[in-house]
This record gives sequence, structure tokens and C-alpha cells, in this order.
Amino acid sequence: MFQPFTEEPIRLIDEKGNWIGDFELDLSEDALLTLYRNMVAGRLLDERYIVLLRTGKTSFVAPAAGHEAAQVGMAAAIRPGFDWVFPYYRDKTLLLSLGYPAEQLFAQMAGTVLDPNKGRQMPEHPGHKDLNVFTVASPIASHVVPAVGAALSMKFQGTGQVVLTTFGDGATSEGDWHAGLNFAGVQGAPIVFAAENNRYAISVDFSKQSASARIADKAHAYGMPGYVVDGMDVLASYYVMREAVSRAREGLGPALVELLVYRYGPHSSADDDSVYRPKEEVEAWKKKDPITRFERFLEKRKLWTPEFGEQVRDEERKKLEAAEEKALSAQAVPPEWMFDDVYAERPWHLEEQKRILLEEL
Amino acid sequence: MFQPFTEEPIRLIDEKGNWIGDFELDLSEDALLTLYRNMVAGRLLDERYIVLLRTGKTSFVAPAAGHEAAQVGMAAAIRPGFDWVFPYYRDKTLLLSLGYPAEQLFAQMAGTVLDPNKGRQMPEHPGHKDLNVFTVASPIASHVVPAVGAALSMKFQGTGQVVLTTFGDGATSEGDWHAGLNFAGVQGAPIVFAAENNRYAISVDFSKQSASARIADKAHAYGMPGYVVDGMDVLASYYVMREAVSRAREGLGPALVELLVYRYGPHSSADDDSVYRPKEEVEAWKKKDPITRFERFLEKRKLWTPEFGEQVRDEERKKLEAAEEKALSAQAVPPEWMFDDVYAERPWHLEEQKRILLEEL
Amino acid sequence: MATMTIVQAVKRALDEEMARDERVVVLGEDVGKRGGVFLATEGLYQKYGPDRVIDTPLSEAAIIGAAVGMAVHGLRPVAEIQFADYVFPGFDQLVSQAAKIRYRSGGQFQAPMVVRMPSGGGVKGGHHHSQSPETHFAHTAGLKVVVPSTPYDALGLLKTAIRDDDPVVFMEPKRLYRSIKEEVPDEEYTLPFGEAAIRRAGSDLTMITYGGPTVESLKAAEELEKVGVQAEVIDLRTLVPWDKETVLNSVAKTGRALVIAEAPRMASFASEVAATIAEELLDQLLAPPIRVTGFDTPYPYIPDRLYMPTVTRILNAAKKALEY
Amino acid sequence: MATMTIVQAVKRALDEEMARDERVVVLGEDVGKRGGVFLATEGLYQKYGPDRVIDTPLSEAAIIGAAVGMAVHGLRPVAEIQFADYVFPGFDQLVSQAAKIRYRSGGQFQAPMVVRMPSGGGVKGGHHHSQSPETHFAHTAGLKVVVPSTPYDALGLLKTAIRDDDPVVFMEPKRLYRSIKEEVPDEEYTLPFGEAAIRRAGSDLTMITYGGPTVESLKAAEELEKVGVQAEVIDLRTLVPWDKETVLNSVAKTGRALVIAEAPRMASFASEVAATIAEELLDQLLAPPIRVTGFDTPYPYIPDRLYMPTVTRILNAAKKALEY
Ligand SMILES: Cc1ncc(C[n+]2csc(CCOP(=O)(O)OP(=O)(O)O)c2C)c(N)n1
Ligand SMILES: Cc1ncc(C[n+]2csc(CCOP(=O)(O)OP(=O)(O)O)c2C)c(N)n1
Ligand SMILES: [Mg+2]
Ligand SMILES: [Mg+2]
Repeated sequence: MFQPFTEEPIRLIDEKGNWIGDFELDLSEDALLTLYRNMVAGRLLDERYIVLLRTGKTSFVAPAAGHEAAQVGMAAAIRPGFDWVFPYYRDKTLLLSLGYPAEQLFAQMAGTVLDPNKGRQMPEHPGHKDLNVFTVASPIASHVVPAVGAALSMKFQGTGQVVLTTFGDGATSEGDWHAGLNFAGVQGAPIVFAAENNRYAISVDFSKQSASARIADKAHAYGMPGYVVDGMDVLASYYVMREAVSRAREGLGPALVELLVYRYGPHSSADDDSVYRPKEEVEAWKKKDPITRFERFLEKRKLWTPEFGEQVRDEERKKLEAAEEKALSAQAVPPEWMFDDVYAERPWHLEEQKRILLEEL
Repeated sequence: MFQPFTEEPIRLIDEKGNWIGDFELDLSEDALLTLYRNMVAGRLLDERYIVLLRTGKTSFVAPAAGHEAAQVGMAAAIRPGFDWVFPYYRDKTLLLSLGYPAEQLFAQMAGTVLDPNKGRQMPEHPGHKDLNVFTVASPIASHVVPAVGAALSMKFQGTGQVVLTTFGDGATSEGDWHAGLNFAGVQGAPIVFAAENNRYAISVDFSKQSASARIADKAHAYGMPGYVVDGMDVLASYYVMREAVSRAREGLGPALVELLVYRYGPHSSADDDSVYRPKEEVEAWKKKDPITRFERFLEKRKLWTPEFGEQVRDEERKKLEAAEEKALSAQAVPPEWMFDDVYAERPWHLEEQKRILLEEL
Repeated sequence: MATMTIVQAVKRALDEEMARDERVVVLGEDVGKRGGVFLATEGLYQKYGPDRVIDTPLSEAAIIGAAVGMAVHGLRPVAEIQFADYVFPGFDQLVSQAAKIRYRSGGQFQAPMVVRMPSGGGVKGGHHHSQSPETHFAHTAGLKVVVPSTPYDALGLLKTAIRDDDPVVFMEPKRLYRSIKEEVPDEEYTLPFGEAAIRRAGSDLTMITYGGPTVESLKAAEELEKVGVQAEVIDLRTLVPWDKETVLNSVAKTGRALVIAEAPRMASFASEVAATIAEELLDQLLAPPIRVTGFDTPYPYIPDRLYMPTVTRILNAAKKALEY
Repeated sequence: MATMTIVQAVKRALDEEMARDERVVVLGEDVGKRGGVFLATEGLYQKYGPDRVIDTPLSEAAIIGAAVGMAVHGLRPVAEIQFADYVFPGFDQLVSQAAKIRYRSGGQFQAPMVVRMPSGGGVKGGHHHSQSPETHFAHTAGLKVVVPSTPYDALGLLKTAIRDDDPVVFMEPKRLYRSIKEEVPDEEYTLPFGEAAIRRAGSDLTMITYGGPTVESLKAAEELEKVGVQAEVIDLRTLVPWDKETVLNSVAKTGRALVIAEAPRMASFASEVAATIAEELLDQLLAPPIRVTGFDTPYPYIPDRLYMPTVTRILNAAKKALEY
């Protein structure tokens, strides 16, 4: 049982890699290594995206390096394909860890027909029906209310499912964020709200975003517990999320979990972060790298060596390369698909407009 | 210095009329009697409105009986005509106490030319430039963000003014309410947010509105103090508001004050409250009447007798009758005024449309 | 056959659909014990309980947004916005989530939901209880928009809306809620979207309208009959998709079109219909298509009814068209 | 004379107005140190400080709503919405507060404020970085709507907007931000609202457009010239109020009108212009007014530019009008 509203973030591994939890670790070696592998894969995916951008294969990237521990921890805390996830654009590692096929992620980045979303949105906006991953929408926090609606549906129908929804620190300022958490609180909806607090919303630092010391404090307003977690610690992220998820599943209602992370890269490929944050700050956070920290932990348990790390990286890189190759060699989404899926059936005015387009193609 | 986030509401007069404050009352007898007179006048105004409705002179009333102590206390805590007020539709006693001319309030109820708002809105939507009373808008909580904007303007320009904005318990669920409080918190804006918590938003009781025990608790989310006050106690309402207003004026930032009140009447003249709340509940609250409670207090200080009470009621009734007479005998707003004030100057399309209307008149 | 009002028809549609399909849930402000401020959900809470008739907190974003999530997860939510004027705090949920989830997911997800709202003026409600915001919805690809003007249509169209797989904005002209009574079959029926009703046949002039002003249009047509002019009155019933065919056939026949709506004129749905008529029927027009609409001012408290197309204003426009 | 882009013109207008009038303040997401994501406010924070260049929390309702309050209290706020697509969470503040405060207060209060927003497509932004929501604003009485298409206009019109006593929505076609360079006078100037610019004179066909598609319209006009057709291209520049006179004069002369805009067609501002032309000029029309617009789908990522009126699509429509 973790305490909500703590002064200090909940942490289970210290910077040197020591377990500092006050309970017994109950994860198998396999499970621990999966967490590790997922973080590595997420980091590599992020790097590949930047290569795609440089080579003109995609038009936009939202770097996620630094968010891996939080995202991998969350992914491990839910039941993929059973529970639902309402993610935001910086969640590639979360999705990959949930089993989102990498080639479909790449296809989304490139707009090829392998994207189950049919290339309808800009890069970094995946979504997957079979995995119950609600397709990302750009308007910040707008997915939080639908997430609550889905949770209410689960509650009313007694499905035993839980919703996980994620967002950044900036998202907490939007009215819809408030509307969602408030409604969830009143109804005791089975949902976990996970804030990936990387301290910046593009250039705006958290002190200009909110006057509460912690995002977790905001849970007071909604009658739910608010946990603040070291989001560079994959085990803390996992265990707190696991507890929040089981509370929700048992009918004890929603929780807000704040995961303190840092984004090493700029906000997006369109951003220049040097104008609003000092290089030293970035460097200082890089020293707290979540992957390195977990490597130290695994090493102490004799589960990791530098060679093993290299091997994992190699294996994951190969998988991603194959996926990328497959995704990018698929056909580009054809223009006339534009007229599909506006409605379940195409009404006359869209038939007319499709003809107008075909005329000029 | 009052404590924020108390378990029990702050109270200075007990039910029997005893002063239970732990500091010395610093109000003159005149000031105390003005508070009393304002509550009486507000109650009478409310009653007159209902008569107006019955006689077809107005089309809508939002009964405010039960809110008098809170509203009168607030009014006394600010500097009328210097500070700004962003009220909501149930604030007739607040406005009257601020010196809003009664005939202009009646004119707004009836849509005659004496309404400085030119009869543009339904009844219970007053506003007054000279008094810095922002004209009420129906969409719940939508005035809270402009209120914050005005406070920021005061801060940036160093005017020494403060904003008071009021709203009901239901308003706290709107996204705009959140957006406003959050921005005010970040900027330390000189504003006091006053919740008139009458436990119902039309039929929806507070437990379905919010899972936090108190509205005041929500202040945690915005890094500001949240005070919970017995809003049937005019002195508690006044003193807590006074403190919140001076904090704001001194640059210590915003506060949220929750005033626990009750509305004796239905939500509005279009409502039947018997379907959602028991008569006994209403009766129980009537026993806590804010005017009677203050009469007991004044009586103990030898400032009140039943005869004096009757005299005040008579005097205030006469003033209101004269005001009503004046307001209602004024001309009805002429239809073609409809085309004024859409813009500072009337553009061609409204000239055209005005001609269309004149053609048919 | 039972005689009923529009608000009764709405209630019956909700009740029948909730009984038929347990995925149908109702949510909104005061829809529970209170039965809605217009009593359109009266009795449903008592019958179906708090998990299917949900009193929400006071947030239109919560109402519409939660409906999207419920719909995506498999329910068939019917959200009530207490007055159409209050849809705007939830507008982003409607345009960014409800309208786009099917599209942006490549058809993987869908949001079969209805957003009901009493709309229009004539109830002395001033600007925030009188607006007709249908243009905002019609301009948003992905939404369907329905505006019934009779009890029969309200019942049949609301049932269709609930069964439809797309988000439907269902606008109920509040000034007609109780003013029109009509016989409605006892058997269950639905009405298709995209089919206008010819409320009155005529050969000299076509009035194209929907919602509240259907009443004034019919009155104006009666007046015109007295002077020997036969006006055809078309009630569109659904705006997206709208029944272009019926409109064009009629105008091709009469050569004269009035488009009558109570929303403000500028960039309105009425302009869409007028522009389409001009674009497709230029040579058959004996007079320009004339729009008779609400004015481009906020909806005023005083005057109330004069803001909307009055019978006189419709007749003035008809005169222009006939004398052109 | 300095050569500048639209984004530079916007920055200069803001800088000049802030220097001229200390009531002018700028607020929005990332407008401070970052200088805005398109750098339209670059350097202003450093020059005018955090009380006049305000980085807001991530809430469009906070941005627009606070601007209303500031304006009512005497400032002249210029709010930036990072992308026009993100105006919707703040839409209620725009329609219920900004647009109506003058009216509902009987002229006692006013909200002299500008809401700037980069709008339109062509930047591979998919549905939420590409929309053109001007119709929603034009349909809202109480708002003025301005859409410049050149650096010269952006500068002169933004200065007018800041000095105007009404709320002005100022939409900046983001795909033109840096693609057009133009010489702009060094001296200060303003441009009036409600006056269209005739970008190209012609006698055979009138193209009425604004914002982004002004570029494609001019290209199409050049193509037409090659085949001996003289197209007049009118850039409306302001939508509310719009310059009906210039439009009608031109169409009366050419007899043929294309209305070209990139917003979706249904119930759009383009429909307003087409309907007005039909209503007022029926007898002078040699062909129906044809709308060339964005499609009634959400704005897709793929294809990007094909969603908007292309030169080919404009030429196809011109052909129809000419061969009618
Ligand atoms: C409603 C809305 N407003 C503005 C934007 C533009 N925008 C995109 S990301 C972003 C910052 C988000 O910050 P945060 O929530 O902290 O997430 P992070 O990117 O840091 O992970 C902004 C302002 C948007 N997408 N949606
Ligand atoms: C945005 C919006 N939604 C709905 C309404 C309809 N409405 C009017 S008053 C009200 C309840 C308000 O309750 P509360 O805030 O508690 O204030 P009270 O009336 O109790 O004083 C509702 C739902 C509205 N005016 N505005
Ligand atoms: Mg962030
Ligand atoms: Mg209340």
C-alpha cells in the first residue's frame, strides 16, 4: 500500500540501483528482463523515428527518450487487449510495450496502408482497435473525457476492465482534464489518470502551468488519491500503477498518478529547446537515465552485463529494422481514401466531392 | 487570521446569536445595522420579484432567499465602485448591497429602458459599468475566466483593485472554472473566488457534483488557500471575505471561499424542487435563517427589537416599491434597439437587417 | 393512435429504445430524478436506474466527452445538453472527438451517440436560452444533424438517431415542445435521415425550412393561398445529410425559393441551401433565392419573437420573389 | 521599404502597437521566451517583460477568457491560439463572452481584443493543425473576422485589429507565413476593415477568395490568361464585415463567380458569398456562382494539399462557369 500525497516521490530503486522498497519484490526474472527490454526497444524506436525524419520518411517526431521507465511501468500494470488505453502523442514506448506491432507504428509515421488508422493523421498519432488503444488526438487533454466515458461503460456493464489514460503536465490546465477527473471521481469510475510530468509544456515550465506543488495534489479536488512517483524508476512506476489499477478494478475508484520524468529531446522535431531551458539541466537529467538506473539494479542481481545489454539492443534493433522496412515499403495511402470513414456510409455530398477529386487526379 | 481547509466551517455567531469569534469584533454599530438592513432589503427584493412574476411583469426569477448573509457579507468586504465584481444570476442581495440602484434592478427584470443593459437579457441578468459589476451571463462559470483576466489587468497595472467573483456549487464542475482558478493561482492574481454552495445545482445534489468533501478543498489544486465558511452567518461571511480580499489586495494572491448556504425557494420560477429534495430538509434550513440569526445577535447587543425589525422592513419595502414603480412605468425597450451594440459601429449587414425589421413594424 | 406533443414523443422514443436495447443510456444535467428541465426524460430514472439515466456534474464537456467514450466502448449514449446555447463548453468534444474518431482511426472506432438539445427562440430566454447553433454542427464533417418539427417526426427520427452508427446532433425546437399535438401510431416506427417532408404542396413558390419556423412558414403559406398563391413548404428534418433532391425538384417546378431559418444569417445553413439552389438551378429560377433568417445579432430578450422569421417577414420576402 | 514575410509582419505589428500603447499585451501558450511556435512573438518577451508578454497555462479558455477580462478592464490584449484547431476548448469564451459582452451590457462594457491564430492547411499537419474554422466565427454575431494573405495586409490589418474596439479574430494562413515575401513601407500604416483587395483585374470571371487559396486563385488566373480568359481575383481580407460592394460590382461586370476557400463547404462562409451573389445579382449572372472549397471531411494527413482547392480544381470550376 503506497501513500498518496507524499512529499517525496515514491521510489523503489535508488540512483545506484539498490532496491529500497519496504516490501518484497514479487516479479520473476523474466518479468524484470521484459521491463528492461521494453525500455531499450522504446529508446531505439525513438531513435529510429528521428532517422526517419532526417531522411524525409516522416514529417514530425515527438521525442520520448526519458519517459521510458514510466511508460514501460504503466504498460506492465494493465492487461493489454483487455483493459483500454487512452494515450497521448508521446507514448510510443507504452504502446510498443503493450504489443502494438512496430510495423504499424512505423506505418503510422509514414502514412502507408499498413497503418490501421489509414494515414488519416500526422505522425505520432497511433491507435489500435484490437489492442483497445484509442487513436491519439492532438488537442491536449481532449481524450481524457472519453477515457472516463469508457470507464463508466465498463463500470455500468461490470466488465472488470480498467482504463489507463496518460497526458503531460500541460494537459492538467485544460478544462476538459478537470471535467474528466471530476466526473470520474463522482462516479468512482475504474480509471487511472497518469501524468507524465516532464516539467515542460513545450517551453512553459511547470511553475507557469500550475501553482500546486504537485500534479498529484490536484487529486484532492476530485476525492481520489494522488500518488507522486519517480518516473525514472521503472519499478516504482510499475508498482504504483499496479496498485492504482487494482484499486480501480476492485471498484475502489479512480486515482491520479504523477510520474516525474524528463524529456531529453526537444518538444518535437519542430522545436528548439535551447531557447527555454539550459543545457546543464538536460545533462543533469541524462545522468538519471532510467535505462542505466535499471541496468545497475539488474547488474546487482546478476541479471545484466554490458554484453547482455548490447545483445538486447541488437535484437531489438533488428526487429525494429525489419518492421520499418515492411512499413515503409508498403503502398502510400491513396488520396481517394480521404472520403471514407467520415460516416459509416458515404452521404451524397461526399459522393459528389469524391467525384470532384477524381476529376482532377 | 482564519485557517484554510478546516474540517468545520468557520462560524462567528452561533445559532443562538452569540459571538463565538476568538478576536474582538471591530465593526461599528452602524456597520452592523447596515449588514442587517441589507439582508432585509435583499429578502424583500426577492419577494417582490416573485410578485412581479405572478403579475406577469417579469418572466423569470431565481430565488435567493437563504443566500443573504453570504452576499451581504461579501459586499461589505470590498470597495464598491472601485473593486470589480463578476457575479452570477442569484446575486441580487449582493448587488443591492453594493449600491446597485433598485430601480435599475427592477428595470432589468422587466426590460424597460431604465435598465442600463437595455433589456438585452432575460431577468436576473443585471450589470453596471459605474459599479464595476460585470453584466451577468447565463453560461455557468463562463464569467470566472474574464474575472481572472480583469484581476490580471489590475495586477499588471498596479491599480490596487481586487476582483470578487461568485458562483454556485455546480459551477465548480465546468472546465472554465478550473481554467480560471488555475491561471489565477499561477499569476497570483488579486481575486477572490466565492462559492455560494447551496448544495444543489438545480436538482443535482453536491454528492453528484463533486467527490471532494468541500469545494474549499479544490483550492489545493491551484496553490491557494480554501476557506469554508458558514454562509448563514453574516459576520463569518464578512470577516473571512475581508481577510481574503486584503490578502489579494496586498499581493498575496487569490483565495477560494466556500460559503455554505441554502436556497429556500426552487432553483427558479421554472423549477419544481419537490421532486428532488424533501420538504423537511428545506424546513430544517429555514430554522437556520441568516436574518433571524443576526437579529438574535443584534438583540443581545441591544441593537434590535421586533419593532425595530418591523421599521427596517417597512422602510426598505417603501424604497423598493418606489423603485419598482419607477422602473415599471418606464417605457419598454423598443424593438429596433436590437441592432445596437452588436459592434461599436453598425456594419452594412446589420443596417440591411434593421431595414428588414423596420419594414415589418 | 395516441395524441402527443414533441416532448412526449422524445420521451417515448427514449423509453422505447432503452427498453429495446440495454446499451442505450441517457446522461446529462438534471436528467435523473428531475426528469430534465423540460421533462423529456421524466420517469426514466425511476424505470431504468442511475446507471442508465445518469445525472452528470455541470459540465457539457463531461457530458459529450463521456458519451464519446461510452459509445466507443459499446454503449449507445443519448446525451442531453440542457439548452443548445450551452453546447459550447463541450464543443471541442463534439468537433475534435465525436466527429473525428471514426475518421482519424481509419474506421477502427466509432461513436454511435446522440446529443439532444432544446434549441431556438420564442420562450423569452434571451441570448442564452434561444440560440439555434445548427450551423456549427452542419459545418463539422462527421456529425449528422437532425431538427424535427412535429411529434411524429421527433419520435421516428430520434429512434433512428439512437440506432445510427454516427454521432447525431438532435435539435428540438423548444418553442414547439408543447404547442403542437399530433396523433402518432402506437406501433413502433423509425424515419430515415436525409428525407425532407413536403408539408404543403404548391406550384408558385417553395419555402424550404426546418424546426421552429416550419410553423410560421405554413401560416405564411395559408396567407398566400388567400391571395391565390400556392406555396410548397418543405421541412428538411435532417440538415446533414439534407434532401437536396426534394428541394431542387420543388424549386425547379416553382422557380422561386425562400429559405427560412431562425439562426443568424451570416454563413448559415440557410446560406448553404440558397447557394446550392443557385449553383444547380440557375436557369430555372424566376426569382433569386431569398433567405429569411434570424438577424446577425445575439438573440435579444427584447424583442423576443421579432428576432425570428415572422409570418410578416416571410410574406414580405414572398412578395419580393413573386414580384421579381 | 523592408522586405518581409507574413510572420515578420505580424511580429512588427505587435511590436509597434506595444510600443505605441502600453495597454497592449500579448498572451498565449509559448509566446514568451519561446516567442511562439511560429516565432510571431519572438523578442517581445525580452523587450516588454512577463507582464506584457504572458505565457499562459495550457488552456485556450484561460487565454480567451482572460483576454476578455483584461479588455473589459481597459487593456488591449492580443491572444494567440497556437493553432486555429485549438480554439474550440476556448470557443465558449469567444461566443458567450467576447462576442456578447457589449451587447448584453447594453454597450456598457466592451472587449477590444484580438485573437490571433495560424490557420489552414498545407503543412502536413493532419486534422488538428490544418483546419480553417472561420465560418464558426463569422456565424457568431459580435465578432469581426480578418484573414490577411500578404505581409502588407497582415501588418496593416493587425494594427487595425488591435486598435478596434470590438473582438477581432485574426486568422493567419500558416502555409503562407514564410512563403511570401513582400516590400512593406517603413512608415506606420493601418488598413481598414471591410475593404477587399482586387489582386488582379479581369473582365470574364470573378474569383472571390481569402487567405491561403489567394495564391492558388492567382495561379489559376495566370493559367486562364494563357487561354485568353481574364479573371478578376478579389481577396476579401475581412470576412466580417465583408466587402459586398466590391464583390457585386465585379460579378455584375464579369457575370461569373467562383468562391474559393479552403474550409469545408457545408454551411460555410463561401456559401454565404455565393448565396448573396445569387440573391442580389441573379439577372446579371451568365453562370451559377460555383464554390471551390475544402471537402466535407476532417482534414486528412494524406493527402494534404489535395484537400484544399488546387489550381486544377479551380480551373475545372472556371471551365464549368465559362462553358455554362
Ligand atoms: C488544445 C491544444 N492546445 C494546444 C496544443 C499545442 N500543443 C501541443 S503539445 C503542447 C504541450 C503539451 O505539454 P504537456 O501536456 O506537458 O505534454 P508533453 O509534450 O510535455 O509530453 C501544446 C501546447 C494542442 N495540441 N492542443
Ligand atoms: C454552461 C451551462 N450549462 C447549463 C446551464 C443551465 N443551468 C442554469 S443554472 C444551473 C445550475 C447551477 O447550479 P449552481 O452552480 O449550484 O448555482 P445555484 O443555481 O445553485 O445557485 C444549470 C445547470 C447553464 N446556465 N450554463
Ligand atoms: Mg510536459
Ligand atoms: Mg447550487
